[in-house]
Amino acid sequence: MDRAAVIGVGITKIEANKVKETFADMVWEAVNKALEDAKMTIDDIDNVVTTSNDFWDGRTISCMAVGDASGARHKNVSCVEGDGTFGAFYGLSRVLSGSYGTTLVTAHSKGSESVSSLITNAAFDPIYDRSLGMDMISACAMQARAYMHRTGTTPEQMAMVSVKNHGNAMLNPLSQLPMNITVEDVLGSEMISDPLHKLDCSPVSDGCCAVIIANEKRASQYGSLPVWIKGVSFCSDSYFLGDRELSKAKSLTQAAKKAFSMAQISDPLSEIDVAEVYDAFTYQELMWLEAMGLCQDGKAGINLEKGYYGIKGKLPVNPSGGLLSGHPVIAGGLIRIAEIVKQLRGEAGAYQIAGAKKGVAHGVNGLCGQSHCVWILDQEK
Amino acid sequence: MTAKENLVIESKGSGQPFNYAVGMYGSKFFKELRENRKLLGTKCPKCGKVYVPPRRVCGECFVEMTEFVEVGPKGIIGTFTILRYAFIDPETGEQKPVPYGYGFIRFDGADTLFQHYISIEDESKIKIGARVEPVFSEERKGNVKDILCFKIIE
Amino acid sequence: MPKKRVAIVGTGQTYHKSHRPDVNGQELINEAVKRALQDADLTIKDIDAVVIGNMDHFEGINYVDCWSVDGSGGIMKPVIKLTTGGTTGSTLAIGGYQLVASGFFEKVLIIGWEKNSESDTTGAITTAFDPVWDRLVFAGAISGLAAEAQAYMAKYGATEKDAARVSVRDRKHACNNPHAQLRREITIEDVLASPMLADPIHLLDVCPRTDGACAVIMANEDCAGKITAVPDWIWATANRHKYTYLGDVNWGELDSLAGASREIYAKAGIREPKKEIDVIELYQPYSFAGIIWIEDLGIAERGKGAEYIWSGATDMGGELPINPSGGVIACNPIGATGLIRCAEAALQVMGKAEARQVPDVNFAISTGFGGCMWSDMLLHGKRKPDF
Amino acid sequence: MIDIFADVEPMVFKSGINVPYSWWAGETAERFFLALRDDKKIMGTGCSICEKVFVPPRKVCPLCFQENMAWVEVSSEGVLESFTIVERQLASLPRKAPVIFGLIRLDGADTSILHYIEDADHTDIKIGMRVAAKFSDERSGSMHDIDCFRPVR
Repeated sequence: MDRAAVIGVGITKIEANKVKETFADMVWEAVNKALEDAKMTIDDIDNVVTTSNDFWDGRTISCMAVGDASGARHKNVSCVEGDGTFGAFYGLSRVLSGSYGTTLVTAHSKGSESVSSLITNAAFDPIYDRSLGMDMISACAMQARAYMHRTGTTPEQMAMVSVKNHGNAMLNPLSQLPMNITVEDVLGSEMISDPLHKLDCSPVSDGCCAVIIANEKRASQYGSLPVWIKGVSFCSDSYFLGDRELSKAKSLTQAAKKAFSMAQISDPLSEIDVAEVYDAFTYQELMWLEAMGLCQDGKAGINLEKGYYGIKGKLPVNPSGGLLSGHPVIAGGLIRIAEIVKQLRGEAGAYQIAGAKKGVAHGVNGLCGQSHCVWILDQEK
Repeated sequence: MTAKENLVIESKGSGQPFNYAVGMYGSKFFKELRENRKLLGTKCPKCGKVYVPPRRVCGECFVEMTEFVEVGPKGIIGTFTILRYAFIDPETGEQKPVPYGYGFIRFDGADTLFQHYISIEDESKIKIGARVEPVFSEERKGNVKDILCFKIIE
Repeated sequence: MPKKRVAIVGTGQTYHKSHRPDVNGQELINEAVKRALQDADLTIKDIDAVVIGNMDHFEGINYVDCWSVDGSGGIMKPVIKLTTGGTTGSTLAIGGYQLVASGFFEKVLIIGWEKNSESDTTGAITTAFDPVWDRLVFAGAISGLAAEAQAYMAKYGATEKDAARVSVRDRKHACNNPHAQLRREITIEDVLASPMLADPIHLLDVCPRTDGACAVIMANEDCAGKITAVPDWIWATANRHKYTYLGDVNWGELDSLAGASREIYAKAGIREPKKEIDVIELYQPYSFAGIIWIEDLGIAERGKGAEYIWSGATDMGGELPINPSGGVIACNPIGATGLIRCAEAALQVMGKAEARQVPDVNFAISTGFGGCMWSDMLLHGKRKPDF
Repeated sequence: MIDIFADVEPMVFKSGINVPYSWWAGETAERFFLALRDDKKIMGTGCSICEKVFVPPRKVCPLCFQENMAWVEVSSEGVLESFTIVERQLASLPRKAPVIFGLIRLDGADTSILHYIEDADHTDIKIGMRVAAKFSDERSGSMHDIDCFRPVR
């Protein structure tokens, strides 16, 4: 892979209901933040990739709403439907292909506008499964059950993920749900779909993220500190839940392997300083860490108990507070990239990981982590 | 084995409800419409274009607009059609009543076009450039239906 | 210069019908994929990544990239979804180009599909527009196109008869294409006598409703020549998705196509498109576009589109045949439609277009149209690009 | 936001997308549903290359891309691979909570199907337990021709 870098990031505050703002308003804010961060103007942007989802937005051709706000009127522009990490992958491709020197990537979602249970129910096969009435929470609860059964991970360990991430969010002014909570609070919260309590689940959120990617030549032209993209890969598992080994994330393992090998990282655990992973539910943080090879299979819960994943731990995971503290779907993964960029630049404020040089960001598409995208970012070229 | 039936699975009206944020620009527009029957656009500080519906960003200049200007209520037909085919209104899931006049209205003082119904009482009068005015609803709720339609004048 | 030059090495289409009750969506996709693999003499194991797209609300399936893997062959492969409305198919082609050109993947499978029979097409498209401002009155693609036709007619005096000539051309061309849905010739009188849908558009001025899928395989320059003797090289891609609001549109001209085509001509050094381009597969969802948009492409002078059409120049055997496949008026599985244009242009360059082959094609153009009067465009060439 | 909106309350437009859908089952799913409806049989298709039996059936093996999959009847009994007890009345649920969803690997199949688990004591239900299909009395050719799965006692 030729060299390319993230040279600007912008994240809106993540909130339960941005009732005053349209999609375009959120995108306008995030894009301007990213441009400012990169010390660029819109004229320095060669092309645009927006990321959105027609179901979540309640609008076919959902990208239409944000064309003006992303400055795309006279530029080449495209739209990825899926998590923002996939949008960023396409944005990166458009730079590495030689077609453009810089790509502006946006991802937005307003969970407040829809009924998320119905939106995610629509991801089930309409012929066989949909009318049974499952949604993302009930499907993931089934995955959590299978994962716990296979690995012996306990409800308490899962709850600790919630405690850690909501606690980290106390340090992140953009986060929606900063909370000082205990394992008992999590286990005592409403049981939504056994074994997932309310505090095992990420909230419904509104938010937007914008990221600017540049080729090697343009990366250092504007005065911001480039964070280099060293490896990136994505992979999809089978669709039907019953076709997969649900307690394992096979496609994540493959994507991570490829991304680490592109980055010439042979021992991720010792080389990665910080991880932002897609913790839509507590068990997922543990399961994804194992699948990515950042932890021995089945041991993430125990490691968490030992404090490995805290801000001061061996491998800080989701120091920003993660998705459990604010989960604008679609933007979720792009925010993970932006947070790692902030860490590697030393600009993460109160949740800065001291000396972070290499980081991994991760995004998910589909039910129960069918498809994953893994990004390896590095302070050094 | 039974013969082929071309079996169909129906969605049985399981729709998706949405609470679409109107945004502050739109909310201001609808407030004026509801309370004062006035129509507002936003003016770009750079190119001077007046946009209706009002919005935050001038797509042409990529700048934020903060100046509201009153437009119309009279205007001209920028372009139009008369809808004659049956289709399902996605909001209700029911057939939409046709025919209806579909107009792109350029309010006096505006640079863009505003989509709404045009009355088709006399189809022969519906032409590009024809002057129109809005017919306001007596009971206004603060949405686009506070205008019932546009009718040809002069 | 791209990191890797890119060529189309295989294409596959399903047979297209108003409805396909015999297969579900995944199975429909699979038909196109298998045909493309067969055409390129590859197996699914040779494919490095899958790019797929459609318009969600036509079939009501969320996360189609994930759902479709049973048919697309995307299991344990990178799969990405692009969607931009009517331009989806051409957006997918541009996406496939970028993924290969970037060096990330050697061979990419690109899939566009739609089962328009599973919902009300107009009802579903209506949701493409702003819920607060536009949905009250918007009535699907035809309503916007009618507004364009009215504006053009008022400005340049074209007639419904002029437009009908375009329908007659495309429906005649479609008779040569086994993949076209509507393969029966029509006359100008037929068009004018067909029911008025939205003034001035008659039933026979517009595209039908179609179930179908198209798959295209793109490969980089290291392997394209080994896969097929005559690859279709992608010379340039461009798009303009200018507008966010339909009311902002400069009605009567498709300035998005003008913008995209000028970018392409500049990239490839094309000065006289009419002479240098040998065939165009135009995403032309209704007949009037056949007049208006060739002006935006710089093929005919402003206001002279109809004259150029009547001259026969765009018919098979003419100076610049347009839509040898029969185009969108004869077949329109929306998410696939733009990619079918791309595949058909590739067939022309590769010399595999059989009864609809235009002789000696060196350069072909395929376009996409959709969204808020948006355009995509690709330039295809027989020669490997020298830049 | 700027004070030009000082006197403006943010509005929300309540609407929705209510486009009706009719999904063609296609010949493969149709055969599966008709066997359920007419014969209370659960059918799968088997791949001659990877030798996997897929339930629900596939027209083409998604792994090998092999057509001409062979129809095989699988048992209406199987093993519970995973489950969840949904306590909250989620908007997607057509039945009254609590509802138990299970992933069931039927004997003779290599993949699992989703369905309801009923008549199971919430504290006894376990991964690995055997369950059997209870067919609906009125069957119309859909997944609901199976009413639920129940523990085999």
